[in-house]
Amino acid sequence: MNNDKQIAVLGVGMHPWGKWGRSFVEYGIEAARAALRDAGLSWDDIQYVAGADTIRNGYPGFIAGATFSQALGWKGNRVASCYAACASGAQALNIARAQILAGLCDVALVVGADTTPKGFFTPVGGDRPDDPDWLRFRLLGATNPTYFALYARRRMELYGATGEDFALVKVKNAKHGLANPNARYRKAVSIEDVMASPTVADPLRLLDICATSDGGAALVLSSMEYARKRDAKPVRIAAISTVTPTYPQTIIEMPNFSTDSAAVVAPPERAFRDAIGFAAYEEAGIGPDDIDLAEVYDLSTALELDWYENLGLCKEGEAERLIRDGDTAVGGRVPVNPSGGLASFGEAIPAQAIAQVCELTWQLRGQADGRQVDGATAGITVNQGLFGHGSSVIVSR
Amino acid sequence: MNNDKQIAVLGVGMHPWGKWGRSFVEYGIEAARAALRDAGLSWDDIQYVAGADTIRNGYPGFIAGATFSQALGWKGNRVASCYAACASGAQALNIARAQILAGLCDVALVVGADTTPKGFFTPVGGDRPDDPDWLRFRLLGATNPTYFALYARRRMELYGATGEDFALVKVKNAKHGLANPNARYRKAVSIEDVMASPTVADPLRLLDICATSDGGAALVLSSMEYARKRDAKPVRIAAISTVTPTYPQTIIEMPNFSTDSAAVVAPPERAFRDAIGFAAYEEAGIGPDDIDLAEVYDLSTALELDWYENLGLCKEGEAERLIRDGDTAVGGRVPVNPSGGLASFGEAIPAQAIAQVCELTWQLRGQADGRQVDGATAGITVNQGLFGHGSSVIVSR
Amino acid sequence: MPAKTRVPAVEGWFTTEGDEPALLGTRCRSCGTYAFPRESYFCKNPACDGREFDDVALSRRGRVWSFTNNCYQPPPPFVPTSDPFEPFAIAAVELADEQLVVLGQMVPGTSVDDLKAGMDVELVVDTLFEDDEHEYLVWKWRLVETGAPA
Amino acid sequence: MPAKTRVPAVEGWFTTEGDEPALLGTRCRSCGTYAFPRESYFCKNPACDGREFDDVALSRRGRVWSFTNNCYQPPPPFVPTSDPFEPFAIAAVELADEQLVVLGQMVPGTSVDDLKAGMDVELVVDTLFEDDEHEYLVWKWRLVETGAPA
Ligand SMILES: [Zn+2]
Ligand SMILES: [Zn+2]
Repeated sequence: MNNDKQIAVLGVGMHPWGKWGRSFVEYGIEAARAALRDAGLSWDDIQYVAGADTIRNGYPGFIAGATFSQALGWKGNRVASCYAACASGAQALNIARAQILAGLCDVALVVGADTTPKGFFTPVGGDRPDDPDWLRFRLLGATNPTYFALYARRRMELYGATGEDFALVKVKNAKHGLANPNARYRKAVSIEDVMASPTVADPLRLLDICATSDGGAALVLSSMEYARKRDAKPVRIAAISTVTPTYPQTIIEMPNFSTDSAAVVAPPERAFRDAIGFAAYEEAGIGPDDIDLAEVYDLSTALELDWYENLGLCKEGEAERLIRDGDTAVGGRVPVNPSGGLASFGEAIPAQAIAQVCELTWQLRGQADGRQVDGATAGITVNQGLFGHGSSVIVSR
Repeated sequence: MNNDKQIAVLGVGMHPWGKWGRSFVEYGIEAARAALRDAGLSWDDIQYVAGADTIRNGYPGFIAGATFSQALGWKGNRVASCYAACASGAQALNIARAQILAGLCDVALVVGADTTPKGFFTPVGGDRPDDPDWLRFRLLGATNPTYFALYARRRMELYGATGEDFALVKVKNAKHGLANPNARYRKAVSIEDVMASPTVADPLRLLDICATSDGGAALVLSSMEYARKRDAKPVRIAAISTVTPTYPQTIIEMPNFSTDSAAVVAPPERAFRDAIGFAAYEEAGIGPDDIDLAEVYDLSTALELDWYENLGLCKEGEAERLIRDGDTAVGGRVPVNPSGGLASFGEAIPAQAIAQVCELTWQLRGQADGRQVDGATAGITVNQGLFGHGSSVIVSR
Repeated sequence: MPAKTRVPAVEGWFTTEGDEPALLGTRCRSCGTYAFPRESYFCKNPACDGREFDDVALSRRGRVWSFTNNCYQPPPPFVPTSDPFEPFAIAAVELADEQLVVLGQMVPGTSVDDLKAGMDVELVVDTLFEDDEHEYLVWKWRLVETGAPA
Repeated sequence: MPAKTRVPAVEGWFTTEGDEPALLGTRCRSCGTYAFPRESYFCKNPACDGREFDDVALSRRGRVWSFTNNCYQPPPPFVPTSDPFEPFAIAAVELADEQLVVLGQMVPGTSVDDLKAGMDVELVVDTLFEDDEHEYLVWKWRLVETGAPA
């Protein structure tokens, strides 16, 4: 591993996911205080706050770093507020990491929280016919599940995936989430339950698709030097990938109408989703074989299968075999989404990539009661935000 | 100076300010290409892009770093997109600096650009009675100039400032801007012109208050090691302050209805605006006496006078003497806003703090034709964004 | 014509009944710090973890810290009350006990020419705007008559 | 009842006249790369500084890359055309010459059960929704009849 690029995770915390109907600020602050307690530190010890923004909660959401700082009490600390759709949390983490590695601060707090509307995500308000995110609803009626369904159907056409394979992902994640006190849904689900739920965007059914949730997650980070005074073997952030695509992007991506053209410029060596994890492995100096568990962005059950391949946990076309064989369940070869994943949480956009790191931290410390991956020493998260935001974090101990 | 915390400015560029009615993306890309040309580098050399967001231009504005990267051509580079109101540009610069100092990249691009609506800035859309930025319009009719006027009147009441003193600031900045090819207004203004313009928010007149503009600005930054291979004495970023206030904040701030209470906790040693520059001086290891010139955020003429004192260019209550004596004009003791300032540019929110650094770079290189501050070796910028965002950058050579 | 219903333009920011209207703030039960508008989440004092607050009526009198006239019609959600627009004054007022500054419109008829920093003002409730059925109320500041002969 | 005016639901994205409607894209004058929707700012090829583009009609035929049925009514700005909502199919279609994939609704009557990856489709112009005066048009994909006996 590249030891000079590592930082420590001193504390992690969440506000449970759900539909609480309160302000995102409350979720963020409760998560932050939980992370501070976990770290054994107080607000006074924090020098830098990186907030992951929410764009559906007015001005306070655009300046999350300042909003959380003011709610904790103005004390002159420096802040940043960033946005990268579903990758916002990883961006905030990356911004805080660089401040620490640069020696500009010793201890930083990263917070993301959201209050979400019900139902499908819709484009932000107003009549905006220049915005692809508006036009895709108008001209195509293409919702987020539409795109997830195109990928799912592609797996069926190419690799013979079935609706039951997808359902197996839900069954596994629901089982993992049973033991997670921060999960929104804590209920066992059977293949029959999934198959009996109404089809949203064929072949995906209601139980194949993640809900939208309220929630908050926070991390207290420090330099390795600071951490080692408190803990001889702290959990470390070994890599953060925030790469963008390489032209031409030949897989259709939400919310676009088309891919780039490969007629003049040849496609890159690695497609975008493969490149996200690759950059993280490269930065950490390890490979897929060194990974004990993964938290991947299961916006749909089928998408989780794609991520297995994108992360190199198996070869292309083999993901169905992994889920069928139980390789990615807790107790299997490389457990995926031991937290229960988005399937058990629902998505709280700016909090989600941070929550993935919380789970890996608990796992590497051996604190994931009821869902513990035994002896885990390295885990990876992966995720992708609209408009070209890669997000992958490697956590090790 | 703290030499281990410095980075180099390899190139600067702008799209001229104005009301062009085109997409902010175009302004940003033209500024970025100008900065690349200035640096003698190509897009291929850039490893990291930090974008300063605009929140009034749909989804692409929320993810400025990705939007600019895609427009320049996806090539896998890492990005960040941040927002901090008027301080967004300094935040983007700070984020990029840390990536370089941390050794996570060698060369970064910082871009901010905006397409602005006409007239007063209004709160973002929808009926949002929980948002102070909405309520101040509803309950008080308090526009941005209302707050500027409260500060201006306070100077009149405390220090005997006059409308003519404020007008002198406009006269000076208009004169400076005459020679700036990127300025929107390039027209000499007399005291009589200012005094004859209609009162907007007493005591401030139309010519005391900055307009809103379209514009774009960009910086190409690198590690000192990378820069020294190309230039023995590059322009350097010596400090960036992005501090927040310390409780209780006892000066009324836009868009609030009230200050914090000082009844229980005593006010901090330095009020927020004094603390912004102080943190920059401290980081750079220099003081106000070492400063040859300043770019300050003259949202109103009177506010420029406040900044003289906040930056320690004079004692409290002495700013009127400085402007009357010509100390802050080019040729004077410590020229302020040699670019022409917001008075000549109008404000393009995410670009403005970056534009301040562009001007200091040209000045320190001796390239500020027609407005050059002779022999300048160190300059400071200062600025403040809504909701507690300090912004001050020290540039030296 | 029946009288219009008088309703506050914002809920819970000020009292509307009685001779002595007042702004409604909060006081932290842990550290005693004041806040206006009312705090319902977290105490803003960084040294305090308080989440419980008592409602308190703020001082009805204060001193002018600064002031201005709004000479142009603000954009929505401001609701204009006259056409053409008539300028109105806004003051920032220091409350001595709470040691905070609160903004408010001055009552109609008071302009910047009548004001100086340090003058005593008191809080009144007045009409902000009206629609067909309602009169929307807001707090405003009024100069305290000093009793000196005119 | 007079015929409604037929107008495109979005300007400049496709041709509406003639027997052979087509999507309108651009081709970069510097590097020749295609783009859909039309590029008007900057060529997306990172190796190219091009800012000038020729309009081009894209291939009218392509092959299905993937597909889905939308079974729930999408939120606005989608305009529903029936109550209750009727599911419709969307396909991602590969154009061989341009080497890009374009989304489009399938014409009414085609469902996922009719589709397989690799099938040939062609572009038609059809009604997206209507109001009292206008019929708003959009491009859709239609399966190419193979001529095989039914
Ligand atoms: Zn308290
Ligand atoms: Zn080209």
